[in-house]
Amino acid sequence: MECQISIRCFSKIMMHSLKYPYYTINGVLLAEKRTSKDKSSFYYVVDCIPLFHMAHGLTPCMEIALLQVASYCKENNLIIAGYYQANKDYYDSTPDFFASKIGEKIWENNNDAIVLMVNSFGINFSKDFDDPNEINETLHVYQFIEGKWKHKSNGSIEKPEAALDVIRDLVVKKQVHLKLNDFDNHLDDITCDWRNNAINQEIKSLEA
Amino acid sequence: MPTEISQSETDPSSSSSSLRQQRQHQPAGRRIGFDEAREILQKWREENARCPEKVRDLWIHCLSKCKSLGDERWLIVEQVAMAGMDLHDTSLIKECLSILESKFPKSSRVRRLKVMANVEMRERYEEALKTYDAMIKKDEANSILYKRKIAILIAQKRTPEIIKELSEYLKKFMNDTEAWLELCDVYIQDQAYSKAAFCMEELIITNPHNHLYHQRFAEIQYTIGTTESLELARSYFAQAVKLNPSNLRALYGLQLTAYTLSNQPRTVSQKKKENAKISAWATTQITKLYQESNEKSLPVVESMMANLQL
Amino acid sequence: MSELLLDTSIRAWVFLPIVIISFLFGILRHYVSILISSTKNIELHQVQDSQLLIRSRFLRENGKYIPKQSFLMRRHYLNNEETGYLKAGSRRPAQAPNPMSDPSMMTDMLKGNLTNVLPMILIGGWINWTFSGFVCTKVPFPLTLRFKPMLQRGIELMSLDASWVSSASWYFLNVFGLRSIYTLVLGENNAADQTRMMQDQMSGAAMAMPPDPKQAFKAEWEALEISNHQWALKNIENDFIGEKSNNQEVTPTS
Amino acid sequence: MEGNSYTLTSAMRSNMILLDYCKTSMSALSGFTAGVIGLYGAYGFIFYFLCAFLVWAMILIRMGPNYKKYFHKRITIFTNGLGSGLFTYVLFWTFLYGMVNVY
Repeated sequence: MECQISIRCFSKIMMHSLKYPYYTINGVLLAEKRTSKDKSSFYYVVDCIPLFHMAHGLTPCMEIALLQVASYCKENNLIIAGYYQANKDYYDSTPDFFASKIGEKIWENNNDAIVLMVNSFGINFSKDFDDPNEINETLHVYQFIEGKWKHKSNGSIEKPEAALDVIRDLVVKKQVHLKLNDFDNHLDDITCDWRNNAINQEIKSLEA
Repeated sequence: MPTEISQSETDPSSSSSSLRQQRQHQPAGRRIGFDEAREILQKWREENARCPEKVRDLWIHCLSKCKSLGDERWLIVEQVAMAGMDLHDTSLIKECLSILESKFPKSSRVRRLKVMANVEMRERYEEALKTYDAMIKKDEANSILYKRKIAILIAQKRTPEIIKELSEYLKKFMNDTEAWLELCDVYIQDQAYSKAAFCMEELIITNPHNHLYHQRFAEIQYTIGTTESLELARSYFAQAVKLNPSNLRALYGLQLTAYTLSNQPRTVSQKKKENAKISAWATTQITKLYQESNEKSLPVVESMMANLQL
Repeated sequence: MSELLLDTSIRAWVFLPIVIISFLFGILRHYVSILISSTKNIELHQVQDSQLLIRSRFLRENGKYIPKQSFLMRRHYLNNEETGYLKAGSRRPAQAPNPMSDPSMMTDMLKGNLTNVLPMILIGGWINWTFSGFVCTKVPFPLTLRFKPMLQRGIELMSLDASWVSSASWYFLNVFGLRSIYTLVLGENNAADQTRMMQDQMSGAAMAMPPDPKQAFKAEWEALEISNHQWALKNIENDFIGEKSNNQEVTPTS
Repeated sequence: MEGNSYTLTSAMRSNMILLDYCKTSMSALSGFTAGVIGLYGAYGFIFYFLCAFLVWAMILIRMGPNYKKYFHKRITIFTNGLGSGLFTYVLFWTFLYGMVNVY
């Protein structure tokens, strides 16, 4: 099954990992709800919710976050489409125990769910790429096959060139990534909103 | 004005409730004066904040030419050297190390920095370990050297060895909270939750007034998930809430734990009632907090709460 | 009030010089002591001992915040008869620090003497010799006769009021009184201290160890042995829901 | 602050050092004054404690109601270094008293 990641989702994941380069960060991927008749093998991830950068491996906050995201999804006609994580260790981009566990939990509700491992180590966004598809290599898609998460392919980002431009604009020029709020920020300071509406708007205007 | 000795969680300048300090962000695009730069760096040194780009900027733009720093200069240079290592900025590291070396030719602290820059950064870990071992032999009570060794093991992800070294280290330096915290993290990654809980207990003993320790302990107990540990988790979440009534994590935790406990099979109805009460109390507290400062998130929170009602 | 009138040249040639000499001398001594003081390596077992004692104290004071099981486990670890650390510590043969057997200790002692005691005696003696026999000043408060030998060193005059101060005593008064001025002038964490910190590592971990670790261990062992565990978090939730604690079985470990 | 705060030992130490500076300066200056105006006997000591109290009050006013941010207890600001300050005070008092009133 193909899965494509929107610019908005990708740039938010990147900003999250760049805001906390020394931590294991994670979040969930959101997709639009599909009717059961719709059997196309194409899977489009519209958005993501950045969740945590600390206390990796403990469940209570994760449960709360997932519950809240679930009710957010219900309101906006979205579903949780998967889970993403970027490990603390630069050389490691395989899902660890928790990634698999949380992935499984999501998979129980949505059999198309994927786990996306992110690793942007060594990629310099400020310089030009020979091949814009290179940024696809920052994402590794894992699918749940026969009780195990198996590496499927690199991610595929919708319009990689445009995505690159957006990230350059947001991260290199404006340093917006420092303003991205994840669920941890929200728990620390209740006024931080994990939906990041301002950033969503900004990405939208850049995309246009 | 004297320095503040206490950092409150409500203070926006230290809003992180992380147990460790994390990256600090200065508003960009503003000229920073000399004294201010110095103060910022000092603050980051004390908090162990890690924000190498800003340190480098401050150094290059404000402090590198300055001679009037007195003895603080050496500390700053060390800090900048560390930042340089974070950024793999070889010329910066070289500059800093040569300054330090000309001043303290025999210092073990400078030597350690050199090993970090020349051996560790090139990932020649075995060599670095050997060097540190040799240095430890000469200076047994130098805790930083042991920590470097452990850091190398962490970089190599040699979990069993990390645990072994850290325990050995903690036998020698029993009150090193940083090390207990690290060990706790390692155990959590290893899913050895009861051992992680032991580490957290140790931290609670050293500072029983830190609500974050209680909260983290409760989170670990919740993750273990047996009825007994859930009850412990509830108590410690409650303690965290008591110490800091606006600790959102602890409030959510309290609510979640009470909910889970009341849903346990074979619970006495009296206990069920009690848990329901606690859960309801936490819910009202959380709602109150949202009403006060983040009204627009309220609907989502409320619909989530509705799912968690009994 | 003062029936005695002093010659003003005493002020110019005795009184003031003593103040200036003792002040400058203190500063000189400070820098010399920095110059010759060696960076001291703390022994590992000292660090370990002091940390152990601190941890045990924490356990006694804050043990009520952890579950009973954990408290008992820790107490056992520190206190049990065979392998408990505190027990072992209090059984360890008391190693009286013998300065003769430890050359580094001897040099340290020597250096301490060199910078502190010796110069004091030397300068004191010199001042006593140079400015001997002068009545310098008068303390502005009445004193009993008992203070006479203290304040009027070098003058044996029975009839003199006790509040008059001789030159030698004036010097010692200066030595004591100027101590806190030095911290003001030289700074508490002045140049010397910070440089030393850079030279070796921060050894804040090694607190001052009591001279006899055996005694300290024994005292700590006893204190820990008799300490009870009262779980501080028992029925803590009831504070929120406003209920008197009547359900003991709710708390897991008690 | 409520319980939701923790203490930075380094900051506390630096506060104590600053306080020490204040105390020493205070005792030296008040000793100067007492000597110059020629206080004698008990008045001198009363003057010292008065000055110490004044400095204490001034620090408290400067800190305002949230003194707990800077020190644990209010009274330590007063008692800290009172004894060693007295030594300094007596020295300066005697010194100036001798300079002005004896000769």
